Amino acid sequence: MIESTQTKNPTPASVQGPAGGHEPPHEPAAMLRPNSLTGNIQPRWFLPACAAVSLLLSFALVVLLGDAEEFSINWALWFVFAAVIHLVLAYVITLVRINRRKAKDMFWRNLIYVAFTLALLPLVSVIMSVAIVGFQGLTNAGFLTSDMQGINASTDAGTQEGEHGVLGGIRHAIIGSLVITLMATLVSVPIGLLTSIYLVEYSQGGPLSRAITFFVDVMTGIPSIVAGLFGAAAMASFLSFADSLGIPVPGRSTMGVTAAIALSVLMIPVVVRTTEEMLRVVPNELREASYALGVRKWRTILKVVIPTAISGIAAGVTLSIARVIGETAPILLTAGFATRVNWNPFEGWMTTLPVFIYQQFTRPMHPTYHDPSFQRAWAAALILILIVMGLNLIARIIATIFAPKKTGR
Amino acid sequence: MSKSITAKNLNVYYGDFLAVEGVNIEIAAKSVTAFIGPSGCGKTTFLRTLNRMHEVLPGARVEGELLLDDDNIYGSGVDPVTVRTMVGMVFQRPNPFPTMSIRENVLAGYKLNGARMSRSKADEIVETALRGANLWNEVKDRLDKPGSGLSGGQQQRLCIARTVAVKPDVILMDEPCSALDPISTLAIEDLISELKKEYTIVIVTHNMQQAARVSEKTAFFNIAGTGKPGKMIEYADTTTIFNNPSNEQTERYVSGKFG
Amino acid sequence: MSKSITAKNLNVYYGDFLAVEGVNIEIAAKSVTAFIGPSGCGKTTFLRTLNRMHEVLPGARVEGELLLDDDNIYGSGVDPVTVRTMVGMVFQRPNPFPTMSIRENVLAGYKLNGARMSRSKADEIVETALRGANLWNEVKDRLDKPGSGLSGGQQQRLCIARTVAVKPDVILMDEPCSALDPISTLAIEDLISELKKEYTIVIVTHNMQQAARVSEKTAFFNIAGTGKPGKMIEYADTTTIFNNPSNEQTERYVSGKFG
Amino acid sequence: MASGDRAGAGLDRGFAGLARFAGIGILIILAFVAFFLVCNSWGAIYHDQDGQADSASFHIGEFISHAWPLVIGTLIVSVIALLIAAPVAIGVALYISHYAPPRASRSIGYVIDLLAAIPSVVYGAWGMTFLAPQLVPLYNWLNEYLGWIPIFGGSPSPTGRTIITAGVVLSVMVLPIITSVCREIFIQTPKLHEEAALALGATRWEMITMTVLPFARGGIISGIMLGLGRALGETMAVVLVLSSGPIAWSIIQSGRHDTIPSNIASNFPESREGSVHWHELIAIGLVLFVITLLVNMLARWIVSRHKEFSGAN
Amino acid sequence: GDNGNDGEDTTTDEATSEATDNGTEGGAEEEASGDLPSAADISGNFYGGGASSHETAMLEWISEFEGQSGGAAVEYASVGSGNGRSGFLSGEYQFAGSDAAMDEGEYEDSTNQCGPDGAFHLPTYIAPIGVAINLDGVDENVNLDADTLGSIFSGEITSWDDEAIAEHNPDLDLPSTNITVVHRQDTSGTTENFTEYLAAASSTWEWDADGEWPSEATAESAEGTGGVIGLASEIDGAITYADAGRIDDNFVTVNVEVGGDYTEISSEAAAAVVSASEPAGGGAPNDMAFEIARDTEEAGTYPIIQIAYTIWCNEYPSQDDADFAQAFAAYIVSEEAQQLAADVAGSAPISEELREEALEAIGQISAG
Ligand SMILES: Nc1ncnc2c1ncn2[C@@H]1O[C@H](COP(=O)(O)OP(=O)(O)OP(=O)(O)O)[C@@H](O)[C@H]1O
Ligand SMILES: Nc1ncnc2c1ncn2[C@@H]1O[C@H](COP(=O)(O)OP(=O)(O)OP(=O)(O)O)[C@@H](O)[C@H]1O
Ligand SMILES: [Mg+2]
Ligand SMILES: [Mg+2]
Ligand SMILES: O=P([O-])([O-])[O-]
Repeated sequence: MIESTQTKNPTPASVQGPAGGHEPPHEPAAMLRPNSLTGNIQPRWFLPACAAVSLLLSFALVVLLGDAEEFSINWALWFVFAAVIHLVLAYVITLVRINRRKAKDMFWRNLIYVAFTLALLPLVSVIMSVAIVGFQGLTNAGFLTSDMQGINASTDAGTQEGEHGVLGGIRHAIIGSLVITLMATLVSVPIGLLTSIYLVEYSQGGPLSRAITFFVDVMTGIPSIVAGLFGAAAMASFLSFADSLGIPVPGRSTMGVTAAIALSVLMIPVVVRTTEEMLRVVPNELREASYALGVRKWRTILKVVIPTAISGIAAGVTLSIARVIGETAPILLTAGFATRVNWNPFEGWMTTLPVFIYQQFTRPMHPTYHDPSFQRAWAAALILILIVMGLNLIARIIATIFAPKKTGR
Repeated sequence: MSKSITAKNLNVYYGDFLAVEGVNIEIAAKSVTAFIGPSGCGKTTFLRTLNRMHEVLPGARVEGELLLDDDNIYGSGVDPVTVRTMVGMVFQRPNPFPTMSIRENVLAGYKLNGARMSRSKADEIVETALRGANLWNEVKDRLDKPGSGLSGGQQQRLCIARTVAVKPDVILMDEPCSALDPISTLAIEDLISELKKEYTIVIVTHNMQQAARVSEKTAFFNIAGTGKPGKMIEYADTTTIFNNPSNEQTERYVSGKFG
Repeated sequence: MSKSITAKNLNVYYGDFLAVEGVNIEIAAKSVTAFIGPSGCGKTTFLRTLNRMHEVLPGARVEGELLLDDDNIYGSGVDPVTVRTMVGMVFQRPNPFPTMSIRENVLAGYKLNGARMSRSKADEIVETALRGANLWNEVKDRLDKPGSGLSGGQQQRLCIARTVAVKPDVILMDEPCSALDPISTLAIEDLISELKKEYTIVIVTHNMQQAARVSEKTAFFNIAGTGKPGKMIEYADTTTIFNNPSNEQTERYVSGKFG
Repeated sequence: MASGDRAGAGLDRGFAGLARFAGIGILIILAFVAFFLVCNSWGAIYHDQDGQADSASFHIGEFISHAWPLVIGTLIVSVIALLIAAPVAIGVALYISHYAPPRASRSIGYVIDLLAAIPSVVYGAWGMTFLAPQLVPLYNWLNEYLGWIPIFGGSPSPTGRTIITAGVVLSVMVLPIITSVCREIFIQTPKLHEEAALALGATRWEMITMTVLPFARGGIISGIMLGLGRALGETMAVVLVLSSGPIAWSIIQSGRHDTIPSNIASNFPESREGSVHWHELIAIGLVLFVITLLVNMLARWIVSRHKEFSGAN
Repeated sequence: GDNGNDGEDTTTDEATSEATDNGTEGGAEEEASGDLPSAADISGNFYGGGASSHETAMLEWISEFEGQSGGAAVEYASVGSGNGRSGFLSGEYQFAGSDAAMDEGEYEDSTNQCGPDGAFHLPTYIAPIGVAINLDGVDENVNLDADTLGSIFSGEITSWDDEAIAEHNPDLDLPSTNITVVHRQDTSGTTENFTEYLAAASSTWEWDADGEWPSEATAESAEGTGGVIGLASEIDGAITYADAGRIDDNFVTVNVEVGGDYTEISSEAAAAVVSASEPAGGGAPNDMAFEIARDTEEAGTYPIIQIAYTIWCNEYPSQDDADFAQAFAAYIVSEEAQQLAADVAGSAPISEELREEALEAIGQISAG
């Protein structure tokens, strides 16, 4: 630390290379090779201290800038100022005390910390919003074990008059969500995974693979409501076609499986794109090691390539499930809107949690007294989040069981 | 077990780039053959054609005939997988499977092919293979630890154990000892001497002493210049190659005067 | 340039596993020191502590003192990055940056600080470094091709060129020639002899002849058994180690009688 | 030996066939979707004048004037979302893969994944009830000091339900998608290469720019494209957050701008199947399709330019 | 489930009163229309979908009807009028709810599903549309005429203390707060009916009636009735329009000038306008679609209303469906059901004449 000035102004001797005789000293070498070990690093307390100072300074700034009469703190502004001050402060101090490379490193490190904090803010905010109201809704008797049959404006009016608590539940929506999502997953994951396997392992950039990549890209841009329309139309024409062949089919196309088809259209591209990327980074030498043992390609793919990429694949699948389990618009058009439990995806209407949430939120049961509906909506949202969390956890457990053991070099 | 190998006018390409040209060689069954030559001359490339690993790379292809005993492995209707079960390979860089434990790595040839076997049978295979590769004592207490946690040398021996475990007819080794210490090297060399009683062995090495120690015949490869194809310059008994080569390039190379 | 290295009672851990125990060594500036020993004895591990690469692995840590000239590189306030600019390293496995061309690979160290240099200056650096690593002729026509398209040996020489290009004080080499043919090996050895005029060089090798050829002093490492820590058994002039070792283990190892 | 074990080879071919079949299956599904869209879009540009049958003619200009403000709105909202989300997501992914304490990084990744688990309706509700009012002072400030820039002009929204708020909400929604993809790729960066960079004396950031980011290029772009797909197609959140209207320069005014999906969702329930308006709604869906296509082609092109330097070898 | 029982328990008193109602009324109905099946004989599933305006009332009706039936289950999806009609015409729904009547093309299509006579409308939900004002300092209803309303909603009058407003409200102390118009961003029956009123009655409103708010008059907008009410209650000085039943205590409503008087919004005033309106004519034999008299000058009428219809087949494919339709439709138009809707959703019960006409039509439903 003492020699920091020396670091910045290296003596000519220190920059001369071995072949220095015919080579004039040049800047890069000087910065690459400071001639002192110490003084090139900020002490451990530097970052926390710098952060604390920034927080204080920005606090002062926010108070100064704020309303003179009324003492109020704009949290967002505080965060922004603190982040900026911290970034600049840490950069400048490091630049002055050490050098530009270190300052740059410091700057990006802080920027990444800021990005991370920034990402946490909405998460905390959303989860708080959901959890606070939602938890209250969850405590209502029978919320998870009953459905919405017989629940109407009068029921909520009763709640308003204190005759009873908030009634009604989401059993039907949980079942609907799980059944429909499961079916969509059963369709999409095998198709998506197999397709990415085809793209990575089999196709060698041929026209078919280019066409697939191209169209998968296009599929990522299908608006969900259009997917719903498509699902409904496809099922209706399939049913009338099957009917004309004399195959016994349900009379109506509104049912769980139609929604699953619509969701698959949204899900497949996500599965393909994420898993494709994960398969591509599996090192070729592992494939070769397996081939060299006389293992067939399909076994190599299933037992070497996929396990090596499993954590990425699991993340991708979870992502795709999370992507579709929260869909609203396509479900309404394809699965209808049921108020009671229906386990059968091939007959009758179904409701999913997002549809339920949307309905309770945008069209509360009672025209003017919205509390019970909002409670149901947020509580259902909380359950939905918990379900996806659970799925995520399962995916991760699966991934950990098969994942490469990350030790060694 | 063990088969002879005959290459007839073999050209090996990477896309349009001819990497190895016109190789003619006859490798006897139950023998050890060493490939030597400067870096980049195509030893690895040629070796990989012997078990059709070459074609795994996109655009890579082979012209000519390559006979395993009397069957052309590049003939039509030949299944490369069958070829590879007959011709095992150990790579230049150790590549244990990162998802598998040491034990599973050794059994990979069986397990990946879906073979079912009793626990005791598997234990026996693991122990035999690891002993053969001189690794048993070092890893016997951590068979269930990941294979990637071993040192470079240990990893390479693990890969040898894995290849030997499936008992192929021919074993190709691409600088198998380049990451090993002398003792392990010695063990592998002993292993090779023992294996050659049953198997045909082809080994690429940069270590002349090793070539001299283990092989009966040696092939010298060379390359005229960058962008030019590699060629097999001379193929003869190892003693001839090292003591009395007929080609001047070979002579200069083995005496270290090259370049 | 060039610095001396002194280890005082150095213990190296992977998590709770003590991999190398109690190393005391003094490596003089402008000398070549070889580390030899059986596989798994901790040569790589110890070498990686010399430029604080060891701590890159999660859970890995070091106890004791390691002086570069007079500064403890594990002292508080020492920046590992600075240490690594002073102590360069060539790895056991060649690892050129796959996303960079050959040229960029060589210049990678310079590009770090965003230093601007003239095209001709850069060309000069690239040529000098590649010539030094005996690679220039093979790649001069494809400097803009990816470094990963080279053969193993070519890749390793590229890595050496990359390390040498930034002119560190100390160069650590972890079996740098294990993937090279004799000619390249010879070239690298020549390079080492030349570099040692200005740099301190530490080299891990399994090749006794190589150790004997290039190094002035040799350290022999050994390990009592699996799970036990590796130890430095003997450290002396290379001639002493190979001809007249004071320790019986060393004697058995260098004479190939080990194991 | 000629043909080896037939069963095994058959299985191999079977699996390859299966994989290929899945790929073709996707093409078929997409062909159906495209067929559906194109068929039903046709009526948007070729139809009869209101009421007068047998006088069908082209109305391309009409459709374009209906569609372009929505296209612009969709692009604005997606660009805002990506401008915010992509850098933050890459930052977060780097934090998880290279900065966080190794023990904590898994759980942190898990926490961020949670964001993906929140349904868009909830984001919409959160955006409209919580976020939008919070942003009002910011809009007032922007308008006061930067009002001379057209995009901050006009009278700032008193409710905060503007296109920029919608963009912010979308950015939160796409963040976990991009983060998740990037993180998985970043983690895959070969240790060997990272160590090579460190051994050259690179700082952590330099190591990242030298090895991690180039290695992950394709993955990052894939992640961003996935995020973009979501941003372009997001319906409910925008419906709830945005107070929509015709296009305008200002992005801090409410009652302005609309996006394609939200427009479809708002108008679809009341449009009669087969009517010109209905066809128009499907047709703007097709337009969104085409936009996605163009953006993705661009992305693919960027990735492919550096193919030979990819990290897998 | 268990909870369903709780729900039923809570409505026991109503249920009993209905039961008695049913006893008398139901009997009368049966005499009137001869052979309408009663709810108690009905079981099975019945699906409907369409306008969200119906939803609150529909859920009440469904609960009650199911309670009276022998195991019937009715589902209603609020997918919007347009989708509701499409779904009905393609056979997905057995009845539809719609804010607007079918047009000719749709009527023709309906002959595919509903036999040669096609489908017909029943005016089952008559809802006054309130003009709601959220204005600090004003807690009495505001008087306005159609022209002033037109000017306000087209954005010409921007402040609450404008002359034009004050003129109608000499007793009110109007603040100078800015007027913020809040309108629906989605295409909606409410907007269509409201703009229909403005187009017919106001000379200052330049646009035609449309379900989509004119983009030239755009202001703050939100999704759905809940959306506009929620948004308007956040803004001081907001004015919006919504189904009367959904306007809560945060708002005062507008008393609309009709024939020289200011009519306060009420069920009776809304019903009065229906009486003053003409049947639309055309369509199925027993169709009951209406042409609402927006520009009526009859005092005591409140012309900003919407009539939401349920649409039924004249002929259902099976006897079960026909019975179900008859029983459910008859229940919906019953006095008891209409009163229930008025209580919970603030609608105007249909008149006795309309009911008789409706029952007549329902009686014609047959099985094909
Ligand atoms: N995948 C590839 N694509 C294109 N060219 C390649 C590829 N692999 C190797 N080559 C080229 O083919 C030639 C032969 O390479 P090969 O790896 O067979 O050499 P080698 O004799 O094994 O060298 P070493 O002793 O260094 O391993 C070299 O010029 C090399 O650059
Ligand atoms: N990442 C790691 N985690 C845990 N243990 C390790 C790790 N890397 C190496 N070891 C163990 O530390 C010991 C020393 O390994 P090291 O790689 O230093 O050996 P080496 O002497 O370099 O061997 P070789 O000559 O084979 O390269 C070995 O027992 C090895 O298994
Ligand atoms: Mg090779
Ligand atoms: Mg080592
Ligand atoms: O009932 P709405 O059509 O106005 O939603």
